Amino acid sequence: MLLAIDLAFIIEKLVLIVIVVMASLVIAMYATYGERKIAAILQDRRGPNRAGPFGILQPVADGLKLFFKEEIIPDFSSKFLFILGPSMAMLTAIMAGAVVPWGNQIHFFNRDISLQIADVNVGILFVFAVVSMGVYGIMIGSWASNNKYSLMGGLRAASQIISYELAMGISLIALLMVTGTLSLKEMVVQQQTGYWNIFYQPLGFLIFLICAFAECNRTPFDLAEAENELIGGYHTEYSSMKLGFYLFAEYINMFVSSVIMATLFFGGYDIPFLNEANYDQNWMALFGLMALMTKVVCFIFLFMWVRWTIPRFRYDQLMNLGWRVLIPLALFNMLLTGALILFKQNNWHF
Amino acid sequence: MQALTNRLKEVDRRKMNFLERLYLIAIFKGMLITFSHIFKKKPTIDYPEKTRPFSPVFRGLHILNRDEAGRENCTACGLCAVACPAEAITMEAAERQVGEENLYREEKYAAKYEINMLRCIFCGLCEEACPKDAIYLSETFAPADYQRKQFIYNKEELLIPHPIENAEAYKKALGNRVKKETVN
Amino acid sequence: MSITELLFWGLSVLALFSAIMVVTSKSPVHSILFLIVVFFAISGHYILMNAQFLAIVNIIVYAGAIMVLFLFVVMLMNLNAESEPKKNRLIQFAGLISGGCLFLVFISAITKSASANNLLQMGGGNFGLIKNLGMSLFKDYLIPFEISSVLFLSAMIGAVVIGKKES
Amino acid sequence: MEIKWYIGLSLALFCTGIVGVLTRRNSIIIFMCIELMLNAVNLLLVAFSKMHAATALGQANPNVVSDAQLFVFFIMVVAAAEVSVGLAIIVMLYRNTHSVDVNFLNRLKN
Repeated sequence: MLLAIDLAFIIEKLVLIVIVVMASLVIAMYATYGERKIAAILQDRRGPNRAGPFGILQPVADGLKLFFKEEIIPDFSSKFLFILGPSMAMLTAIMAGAVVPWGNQIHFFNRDISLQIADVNVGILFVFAVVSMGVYGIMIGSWASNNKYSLMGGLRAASQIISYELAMGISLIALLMVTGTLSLKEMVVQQQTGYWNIFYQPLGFLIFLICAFAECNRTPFDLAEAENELIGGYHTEYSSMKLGFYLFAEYINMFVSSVIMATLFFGGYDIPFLNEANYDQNWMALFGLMALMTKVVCFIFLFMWVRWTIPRFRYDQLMNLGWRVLIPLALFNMLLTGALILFKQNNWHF
Repeated sequence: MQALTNRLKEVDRRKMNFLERLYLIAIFKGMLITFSHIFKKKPTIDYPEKTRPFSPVFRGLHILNRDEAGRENCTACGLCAVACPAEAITMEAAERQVGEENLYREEKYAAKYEINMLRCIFCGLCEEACPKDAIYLSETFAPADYQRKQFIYNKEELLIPHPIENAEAYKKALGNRVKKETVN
Repeated sequence: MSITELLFWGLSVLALFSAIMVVTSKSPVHSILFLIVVFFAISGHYILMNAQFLAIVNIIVYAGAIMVLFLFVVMLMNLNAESEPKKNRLIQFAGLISGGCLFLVFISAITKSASANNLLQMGGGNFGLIKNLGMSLFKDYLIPFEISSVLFLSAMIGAVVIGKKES
Repeated sequence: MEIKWYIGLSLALFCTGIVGVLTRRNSIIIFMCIELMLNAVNLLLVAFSKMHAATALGQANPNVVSDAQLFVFFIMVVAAAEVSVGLAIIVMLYRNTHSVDVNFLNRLKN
C-alpha cells in the first residue's frame, strides 16, 4: 500500500489523475456546446455558429466571458461558505472519475499501466458516496446566498437527491447480486466475456437512468433551479466563475453518470463482438477508450434529448414518482432478481 | 359555433388504462417527435451574411435625396413635418446664397433637418407628402447607438452620398426601392 | 516517521480540531460542516486500518444521509437568525471540568493497563473487505440484521407519524 | 501504531462530545455531539478489531475478528434510525415552541 513508495507508480497515477480531470473539464465544456447545439437542432434552429467554424470555440468564449464578469458576493452572506459551495460542487463532481476504468491496461515504458486511477474493491459504493456528497455544494451555496429562492432551491435539491438515492441504491443492489462484485473493473471484465448487464437488468437500468437524471438535477427533474418559479434556484446569487463552477459541475456530473451507466450496464470499454485478447494490447486499450466514449456521447445525447422533450415535473409529482413508484419498483426488481438467481442455482427447480 | 380551424381537438377525459398511466409510451412518442426534428429544414437565416428580400413597400430609415448633379432636393417646405403623425421631423429653412447653386436645387433649402428616430413610426407619410422627391424611406434598419440623443439624426446623417463624388455609396444608399420608384 | 504514522497524526489532529469546532462554533451550520469533516477524518482512519467497507459506509450513511438531514432541518428552521442563549458561565465551566476529568480518568486507566502497548497492524488483513464482512453478516448475524431492518422501518414510520401535521 | 493512540483519540473525541452535550443548549447541536460520541466508539471498535486480528487469525474461527466491525455497522444502522426519529421530534418541537432550546423543555406541560 502506501508504505512502499514507488516513484514511477506515483508519477503514473498523477499523470492519469491530471488527464482524467482535464478530460472531464474539456468534455464538460463541450457538453455545454453540445447542449446548445442539440437544443437548437431539435427546435429547428442553428445554434451557436459564430465563434470558429460551426461555433466550435463557443465554450472557450463562454468561459472567458464568465472569467471576466464582475464577482458579486451578497451582503450578509457567509463569505467563506459562499465560496465553499461551488468549490464543493465541482470537487465532488470530479471525484467520481477516480474509480472508473477508462480502458484496459496499456504497456508503456516497460510497465503495465492500468487506465484506472484506483481499483478499490468498493468502487460502486465509492461512486455512491461521492454522489451523496454532491448535494452539499448546492445546499451550502444556497444557504450562504441568504436568499429565499436560493434556499428553496437548495432544500428541493436536498430532498430530491436523498429520495432518489434510495431507488438508485436498491436498483444497484439487484445489479450487484447479478455481478457479485463491487469493483467496476471486474464488472467490465465480466461483461467482456459474457453479456452486457443491460440484458440481465433492463428494469434496473431504467430505474437507474431515471435516478441519474434526478441526481444530476437535469430536466425533467431540475426543480432545484426551476427558473420560472425560483429565478435561478440555488445559484440565483452567483455570478462570474462561481456560477460557472455550478454550471460546470452539472455537466461534469452528467458526464460522470454517463460513464458510470456505460460501465455498469453497457460493458464499459468493451467493444461488442470482438475478442480483445487477440489484438495488440495498446491499440485495444485505445479502441476500448473510444468505445467507452462513444457510449458516453450517446448517453449525453440522451440526457439532452430528454431535456428538450419532457417538461419539468411538479414537485409533488417528483416525490410521488420517487417514493411511490421507483422505490417499490426497485424493490420488486431486487426480489425478482434474487428469486431468479436462486432458481438458477437450483437448476430451475423449486 | 362554427370552428375557426379544422385543428379543433376534443379533450379526452376518459380514465387512463394502466399502460397509459405509465406514460412510458407517451414519453417515447414525444422523444420520437423531437428526434424527427433533427432532419427538418432549419428556417433560420444566417442573418448578417444572408438577408431576407425586402418587400417593395418596406420602410426603413430615411434618406434625403439629391438630384443627378448632387444638389439637395429639399426646399424646407415643411409638408413632411406637418404630415408626420409622430412629430419626429423638425427643420429650419434658409435662403440659397449666390454661388450655392451647385449645392441646393431651389432657392430655399433646409439649413437644419432633424428626424428623431426614436419617435418615428416609419409610416412613410413624409415620403408621400413630399412634393420635391426629397425624402425617402430606405432599406436600412435596426440602427444601434449608445445614447438616446444619437438617435436624433441631423441632416449630414440623413443626406444621401454625393452621386458624382461618391458614386458607389450613392448607388448603395439608393437601394432597390428608390430605383424602382424612378422607373415608375 | 512512516507515511502511515504521518497520516494517522494528520487525521487525528484534523478530527480533534473539527470536533472542538463542532462544540464551540456559534452557527449550527458551521457545526454541521465541521462534523462532516470529523466523519471524513474518521473514515480516513478506517481506510488506514483497511476497513474499506466501513469507511465508505461511514461516508454514505453519516456524511451523505444523516448530516444532509441535519443541514436540511437547520435550514428549514433558519436557526442562524436566532442567537442561542448562553448557559451561564458556571454551568459551562462545570461541563468542561467534568468532561476533562472523565478524559483524564480514562487516560490514566489506559496507561496503567498492560495491553496499552499492543501493536495494531495498519493496512493489510482482508477481513475489513466487504466480502468477508458480508459473509459473517449474513451467516452469524442474520437475525440482528433482519431485526435492524424492522427497526429501520419502524423508525421511518415513526418519523412520518411524528412529523405529520395534526389535523 | 500502538493501540493506546487510538484509545486516546477516541477518548478525546468522546469527551469533546460529552462537553458539548453539557455546555450547549441548542438541541440540534446536542444531537450532533451524540453522533460524535457514537463515532468515537465506532473508531475504537474498529481499532480493537484490528488489534485482535493478529492473534485471532491463527485460531479455529477467524471470523470473530470481523465481529467488531459488524458492531460498528449495527451502530450506524441504529444511529440512522435514531437521527430520523430525533430530528422529527426536534422539528415538531420547533413547530410548537419556535425554539430548539433544551431549557425550554424542562416542563413537559400539555
